Amino acid sequence: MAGKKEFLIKINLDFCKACGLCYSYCPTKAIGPDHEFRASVKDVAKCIGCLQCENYCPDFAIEIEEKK
Amino acid sequence: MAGKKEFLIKINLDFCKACGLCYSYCPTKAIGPDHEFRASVKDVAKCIGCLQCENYCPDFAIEIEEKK
Amino acid sequence: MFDYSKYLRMDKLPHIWCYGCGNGIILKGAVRAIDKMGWDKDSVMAVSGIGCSSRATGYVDFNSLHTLHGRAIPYATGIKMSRPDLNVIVFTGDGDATAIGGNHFIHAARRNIDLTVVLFNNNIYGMTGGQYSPTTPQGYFASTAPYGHIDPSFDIVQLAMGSGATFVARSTVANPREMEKFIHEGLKNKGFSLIEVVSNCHERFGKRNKMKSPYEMIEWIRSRAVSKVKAETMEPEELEGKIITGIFRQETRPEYVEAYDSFVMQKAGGGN
Amino acid sequence: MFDYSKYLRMDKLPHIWCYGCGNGIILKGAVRAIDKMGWDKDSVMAVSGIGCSSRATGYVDFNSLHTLHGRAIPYATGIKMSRPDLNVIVFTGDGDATAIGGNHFIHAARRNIDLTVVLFNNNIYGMTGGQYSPTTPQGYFASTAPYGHIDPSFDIVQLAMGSGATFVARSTVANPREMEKFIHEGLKNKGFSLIEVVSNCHERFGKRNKMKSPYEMIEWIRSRAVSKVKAETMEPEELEGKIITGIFRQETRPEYVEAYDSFVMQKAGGGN
Amino acid sequence: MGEIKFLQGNEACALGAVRAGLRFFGGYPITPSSEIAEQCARLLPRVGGRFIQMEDEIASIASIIGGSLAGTKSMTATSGPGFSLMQEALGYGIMAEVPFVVVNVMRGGPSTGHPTGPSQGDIMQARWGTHGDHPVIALYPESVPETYYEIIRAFNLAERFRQPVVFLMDEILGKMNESVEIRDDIEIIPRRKIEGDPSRYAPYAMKEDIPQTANYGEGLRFHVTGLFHDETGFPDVSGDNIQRSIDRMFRKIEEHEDVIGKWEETGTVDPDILLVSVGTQARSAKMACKELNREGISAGVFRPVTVWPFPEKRLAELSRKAKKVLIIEMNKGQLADECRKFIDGDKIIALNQLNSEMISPREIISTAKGVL
Amino acid sequence: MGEIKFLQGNEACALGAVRAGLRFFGGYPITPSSEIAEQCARLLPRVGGRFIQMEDEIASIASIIGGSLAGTKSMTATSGPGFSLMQEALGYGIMAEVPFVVVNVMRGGPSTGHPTGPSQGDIMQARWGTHGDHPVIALYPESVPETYYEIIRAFNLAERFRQPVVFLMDEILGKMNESVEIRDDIEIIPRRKIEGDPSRYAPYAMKEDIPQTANYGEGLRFHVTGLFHDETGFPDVSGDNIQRSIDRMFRKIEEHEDVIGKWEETGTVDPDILLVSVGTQARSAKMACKELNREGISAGVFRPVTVWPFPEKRLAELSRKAKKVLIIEMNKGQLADECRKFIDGDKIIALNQLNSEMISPREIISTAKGVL
Amino acid sequence: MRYEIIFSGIGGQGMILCGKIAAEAASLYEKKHSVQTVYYGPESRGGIAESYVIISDEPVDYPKITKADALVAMSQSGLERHLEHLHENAVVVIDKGKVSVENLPETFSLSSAPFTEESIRIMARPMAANIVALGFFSAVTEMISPDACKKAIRHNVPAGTEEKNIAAFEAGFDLGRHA
Amino acid sequence: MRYEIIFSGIGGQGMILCGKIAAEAASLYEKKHSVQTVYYGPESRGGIAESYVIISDEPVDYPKITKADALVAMSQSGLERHLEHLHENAVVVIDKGKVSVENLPETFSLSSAPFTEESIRIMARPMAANIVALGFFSAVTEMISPDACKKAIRHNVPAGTEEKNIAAFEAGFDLGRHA
Ligand SMILES: Cc1ncc(C[n+]2csc(CCOP(=O)(O)OP(=O)(O)O)c2C)c(N)n1
Ligand SMILES: Cc1ncc(C[n+]2csc(CCOP(=O)(O)OP(=O)(O)O)c2C)c(N)n1
Ligand code: SF4
Ligand code: SF4
Ligand code: SF4
Ligand code: SF4
Repeated sequence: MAGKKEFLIKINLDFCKACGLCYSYCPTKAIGPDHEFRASVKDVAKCIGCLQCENYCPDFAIEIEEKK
Repeated sequence: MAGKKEFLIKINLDFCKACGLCYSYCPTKAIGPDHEFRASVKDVAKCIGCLQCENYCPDFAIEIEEKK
Repeated sequence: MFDYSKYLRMDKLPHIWCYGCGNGIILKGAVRAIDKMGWDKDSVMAVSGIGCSSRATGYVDFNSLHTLHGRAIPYATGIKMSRPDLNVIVFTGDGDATAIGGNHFIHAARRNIDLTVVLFNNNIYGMTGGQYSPTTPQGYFASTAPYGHIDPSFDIVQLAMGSGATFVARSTVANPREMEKFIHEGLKNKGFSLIEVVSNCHERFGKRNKMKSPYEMIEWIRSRAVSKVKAETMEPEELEGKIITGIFRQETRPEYVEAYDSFVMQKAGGGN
Repeated sequence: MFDYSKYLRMDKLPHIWCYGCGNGIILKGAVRAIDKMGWDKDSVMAVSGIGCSSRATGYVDFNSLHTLHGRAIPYATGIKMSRPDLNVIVFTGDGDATAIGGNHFIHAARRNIDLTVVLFNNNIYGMTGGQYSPTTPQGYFASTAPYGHIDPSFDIVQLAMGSGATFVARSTVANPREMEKFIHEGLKNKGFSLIEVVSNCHERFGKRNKMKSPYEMIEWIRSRAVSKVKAETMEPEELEGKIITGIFRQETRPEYVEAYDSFVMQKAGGGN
Repeated sequence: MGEIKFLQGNEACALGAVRAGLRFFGGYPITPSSEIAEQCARLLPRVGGRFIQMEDEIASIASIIGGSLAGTKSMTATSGPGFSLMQEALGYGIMAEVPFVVVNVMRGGPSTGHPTGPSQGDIMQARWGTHGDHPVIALYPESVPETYYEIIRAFNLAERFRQPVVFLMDEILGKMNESVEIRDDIEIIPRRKIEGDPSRYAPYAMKEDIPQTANYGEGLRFHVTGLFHDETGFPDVSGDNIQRSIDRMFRKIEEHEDVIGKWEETGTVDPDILLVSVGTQARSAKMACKELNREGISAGVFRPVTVWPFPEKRLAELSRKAKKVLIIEMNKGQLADECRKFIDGDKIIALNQLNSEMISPREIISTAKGVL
Repeated sequence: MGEIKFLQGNEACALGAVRAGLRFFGGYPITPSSEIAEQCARLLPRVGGRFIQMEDEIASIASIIGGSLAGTKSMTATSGPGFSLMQEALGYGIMAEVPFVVVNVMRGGPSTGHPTGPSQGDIMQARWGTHGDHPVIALYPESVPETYYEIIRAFNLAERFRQPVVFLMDEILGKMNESVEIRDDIEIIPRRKIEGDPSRYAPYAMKEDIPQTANYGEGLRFHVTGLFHDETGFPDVSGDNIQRSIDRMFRKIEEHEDVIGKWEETGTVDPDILLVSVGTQARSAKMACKELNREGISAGVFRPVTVWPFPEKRLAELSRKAKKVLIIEMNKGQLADECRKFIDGDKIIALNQLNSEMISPREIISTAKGVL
Repeated sequence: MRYEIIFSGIGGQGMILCGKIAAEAASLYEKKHSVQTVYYGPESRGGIAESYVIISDEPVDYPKITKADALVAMSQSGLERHLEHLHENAVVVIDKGKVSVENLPETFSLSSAPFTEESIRIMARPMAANIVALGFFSAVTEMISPDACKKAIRHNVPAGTEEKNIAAFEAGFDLGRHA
Repeated sequence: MRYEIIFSGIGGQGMILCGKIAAEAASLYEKKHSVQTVYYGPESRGGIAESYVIISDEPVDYPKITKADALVAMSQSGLERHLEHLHENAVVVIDKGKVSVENLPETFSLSSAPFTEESIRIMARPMAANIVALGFFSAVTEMISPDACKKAIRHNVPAGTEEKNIAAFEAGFDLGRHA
């Protein structure tokens, strides 16, 4: 089906330092801050796989995988 | 008299190291080497005051003065 | 999905860099660029000096060497002279490479020895607490510029070109994909390659200059970045304070060790 | 007739340089240029490093300082920071200023501190016996290049410009009057001035390269000198091995110590 | 009584230096000394002085030698790696007899070592780091107030003897905060102004072995070089001149040890056990000594403030009377080894620790009791 | 018997080094060491090695540390001013335990001093020049043939102990010509090749206190740093690790003094007067000793070849039996002062000279006679 | 009398400043003798960063901790690392919610309050938690008077932030008085 | 037997090479022990540049001059400077015309010939005066055989100049035999 792609957002909280870059750059706000400002998934369906979060995360803490 | 200028060639043999630059660059060969290759006046009348020798002498050993 | 764990010493993570520090973004770009080269990890040699950025060598699963402040390039030069088959990458900072290490930088560029230098330019000495570096912009504050900074900055790209580097490029952490591409181009060059990446240090630079968060700093960098193509259409006054990005030189000249082997060793009758 | 004795320590002559060494020609040009400035001798400060050329400071009747190999420029920087009213001239060699002293050279240029650097470029390390320098031309011989030299050379003019110098010129000993003029222009510039003078060392360079006499070497230099204006009309291939002469940059930017005094001291409320 | 300020050691160093007349600082940052540069950047332009951050440590020390020769009291500050880089120019300063101060805030070495850890590992380097035979003056205070006053003394000694002075501190001292009473009555030796006939002026003409060198730009156009030189400042590498020059340079310091030397003696007079220690570590020795005294043990502390020249005579004297000499250092025993030159080896007990922590009073006490 | 060559000291140094396996030289010229670089530029490319003239001495030593870590035996050569500049990186070599050789052909110092004059002024610097506590190996031959063989031993020691070795020469030795028999039967310790499982490899795992570090690019991707580090090579600045690391680095050298130490004893056995001297100066002592012996005076010569660690035990032993110990040096008495640590001060007579000339046999003889 | 205090935490929490303020307060405004020393890791941020304060009636010789009389811990590791350095009846002050206190020896005199939370409450940021903690410490130990602390705070915090920090101190002091 | 020779001159005259050739000749080709040491000033050119050669049947300890048995002087200062270093009946060889010998003690065995002139005569350049002098020295002292010297010359002069230098040596040797 050539429909909308779906993605998995993997966040490694052991690495995340709560810098906020990923969700600042997320264009759809699929991710956002948790109570300690670390990355957390807000609405996985909104993820369009642009990889902005992955590009900017300085801590290898977030990965986007396309669901197959 | 607006005639030909005349010059004095002063050579300081205590400073001269016999490099030969002055007489190599002298266009009229007013100066030339002595037996130990130091500068010596060959024909003072030939000097045209171009100051080539003075410019190139690395040893402050030769000076050209205009006769007044 | 890119598998960073292939190239990283995962047991050393999280790294020591501050939250949001651009160093991590650059390290990522470098790793992706190296991956594109398809090199055997054993053939890759990562060398760094001293500074926050220079800690990068501790995280990559290559041969790695953390040297002295400013001296990464001469160490790397010796490695290349000893093992020309190694792919030698230098991770360094603006202080490391252009303050104390400035001489080594220009001489390696002159020789055109095959090193790829990825220069993390955060415009400050991060590790020692925010003293001004040779690239701190005028008018900004640093711990040793409490009244505002007066030194003119190096244009590192100009410096590298004036010294004879054969590949020279500049990008920023605001454009990770471009940076990755430039690093990749640099790695492909057989000779001295310099990729300057303008980066953010909100801890030591930003906080003193009204940019408290990594995001603010990266956006400040983005706001000043102008591509080389665009810059050519702009007036000098408009370009003041701007960061011109792009590949500035990409040319082929004999590489140093190759020249040594093909000329000196041949003449001496050595060879191997 | 120019009275050199006004500026020289006559009791120190003859100097230690070899017969026909270009250093003497440059020293003469420098003295004449200084004379044109009409400065009080007490206000002139001559600083040098180590090398044949750096012995120049011993012969001039100014305040004079013979420092360490490569370090003339930072010593001079300290002098200028201490006494901005002194007219500080640096006499240095290609090895002194661009090998071991390369970093100081580019940083002083970057700062645009008011030093006039007269760089005696004889393309070799004279004093230590003829090892190659960063400007030894490729293919020539040196005591450490017994099979012919492979290093690309620095273009010192490019290096100074890439670093931010505000006055940059090159002449040769084959053209003493031009040299004198350029030094004079450099002295007039309030900021960092570099005058490179290509010179002859037949003892350590010439004799190894089929040029036994000072005259032969100076003529070799002359044969390679091309004025900037002429060079602009020539093809890159034609320019290979040539020495392009002329004034390459002459511009006005705030001088370092003046900037310090007018900005930092003012803000700090110091001043004097 | 003067104003009391609560200061960091590095800050006191900068403030004291400015008080002593510092007007030019050229430096390069390095942990744990950077606050000295930062304070100078802040303080100097307020008093008409200038600060510059140079491109490296070599340039830094070169710049202050130039600054000093041109008449301005000058200083730089660094730590181990930078101090190593400064060695060549430090030797130049000694050879050309230029007054200036180099601060070395010691951290853990060798090499990059432990940048944020304290150590006393550069004491022997301060004596022998540069090549060739040369005399050295090195001071090492124990507290923030002493830092303030000793840095002033460092400048005074530099001016008086025309000799670079090495000012040792350690990471603990540099980063420590304590109160300092800023007294008004401090002697400051000003930079000499020399006058004379330029045509006959000899910058290295001596008065009691100390050269009478002027400042550049004040009318006497003299020459300075790092080569051996004669009275006129011009090169002279004749054997006689070399021998004479080095002998005189040593004499200049050795014959003034009464002025240069300084130490503190506390605790029991002529003690059975003498504790020897320098810098912050000595404070631990002092606490231990008090406790030992309280317990009725005859113990005293000898603390050199001037580390080089080492106060050998006095320490030898005290050691003759003591049963044991316990030398306590945050290094492998550099001074303990040095003391073997003049203290009976059987008496010396070296207590050393290199784990980035000061040796505690408790350890000192138990070692002292163990050896008596 | 091998071929006999007539060689300059500097040349023998280069030839011996190449024989020992030198294949990379990074250097910067300086009188009186430059011939070593020049010979390496000529010799190395003939045997598939490489030479580079770096931009300064710091770059030179940095380059050879890199070269050595990448598996190539490496060396640099310099003189006082350059040796001072190399101190920081020399400390790195000691800390990171990298085998290489640094030659210092001593000239007159301090500072630029007397570039073409001999001296023995850098002996203490060789011990203490870099910051922080650190062990040192330094050798110092007396003749051209000994230079050839000792430089080979320097490389062997470097490889065996993974330690930079300082090779001292002096201007006289560097520029002197003598014949050398090039023997065939010389032991060369090759660079170790280490194999293992990359995922578990620890470059600083020890065997008798000596790290088992591989070469870069041979399949074990390890990390090297100048920070204190653990067995895996990664930073570890815990107090325990620092203490352990430095203690072990010292042990590595101290416990192998039987292999590292080397000296020569000539003249009367258990002499009344013991002449102590190193390098070319010792040859003058030997001539003096022969003359004294001829005159029936009980005299002997003790000549350390390994200067650091100093052969203290043996010299102490010999000194106990001697009435006087005459220590002869072209410096202000650096070793004489060192010897006070283990020789009764009353026995020590220091004979020193700094006029750029060797102390002659005549002076030694007359001093010896004067003190007996 | 020699009183030893450990202010422990990680980089960025401001425990070095906190110790400096305490020591300065004791020294300049209470006319006691005091010394503050520090410990910090080589990391730019996030490593250990703490300080030690000695307050005494006499000049302080040894400037480090022998046995601490009090510990203010803003991080779990900062508590655990120092348990062995404490007097058996030392005062232990911790940031409630951030630091948990299972298995703490009974002999310690433990008190806690949510310093970080309080800071967020007052200034919407966690930054002043150290000052809140100092206020709390001042109240529970009475080692340093609040007045002296407030003078030292004004002298040490960045210009413009004085009032906020004084408010944070007072909030902490209040929490302490009611603890 | 220990024989000490001074080859003295100024930079550029080649007296360092001259000594090296003599010492190598003695060592490699005459199987004696020999050492050559040098002295040169810091000037690039024109300063003192000379060498000392010790030849002995036994290994040479002290490599410098105690009392020289012979002096070859190519400059006036090179003669005068060394008079005090000579044995009272030392051989003194000088370049006639360049060096004058007034007031020389009678005990010396003086011989001279115009080395520079001879060099100019043979090769139109003064450069080989040192080799001429060596030939002369070899003939008058018989310390080193001409064959050994010639081997050492071939080994030490720049490639291509061997024959000219041998000719210079022989010219000097002839002058010496007839001196
Ligand atoms: C010889 C020496 N001098 C100074 C230092 C202190 N030092 C460590 S890192 C650094 C500057 C770092 O700046 P940069 O290279 O820009 O790296 P960053 O930390 O900003 O990434 C300095 C001055 C040192 N370690 N060694
Ligand atoms: C630290 C140090 N390294 C090396 C030297 C040796 N040295 C003296 S002059 C010189 C090079 C001189 O070259 P250059 O500056 O070009 O001057 P020139 O003699 O050619 O005029 C060198 C390497 C030194 N004196 N100090
Ligand atoms: S960018 Fe990375 S470190 Fe930053 S908040 Fe997102 S996941 Fe965490
Ligand atoms: S140029 Fe000068 S030194 Fe050369 S020969 Fe002429 S006068 Fe003599
Ligand atoms: S101090 Fe700056 S450069 Fe260093 S890790 Fe933190 S943000 Fe990055
Ligand atoms: S060696 Fe060369 S540079 Fe030096 S004085 Fe002689 S000719 Fe001039």
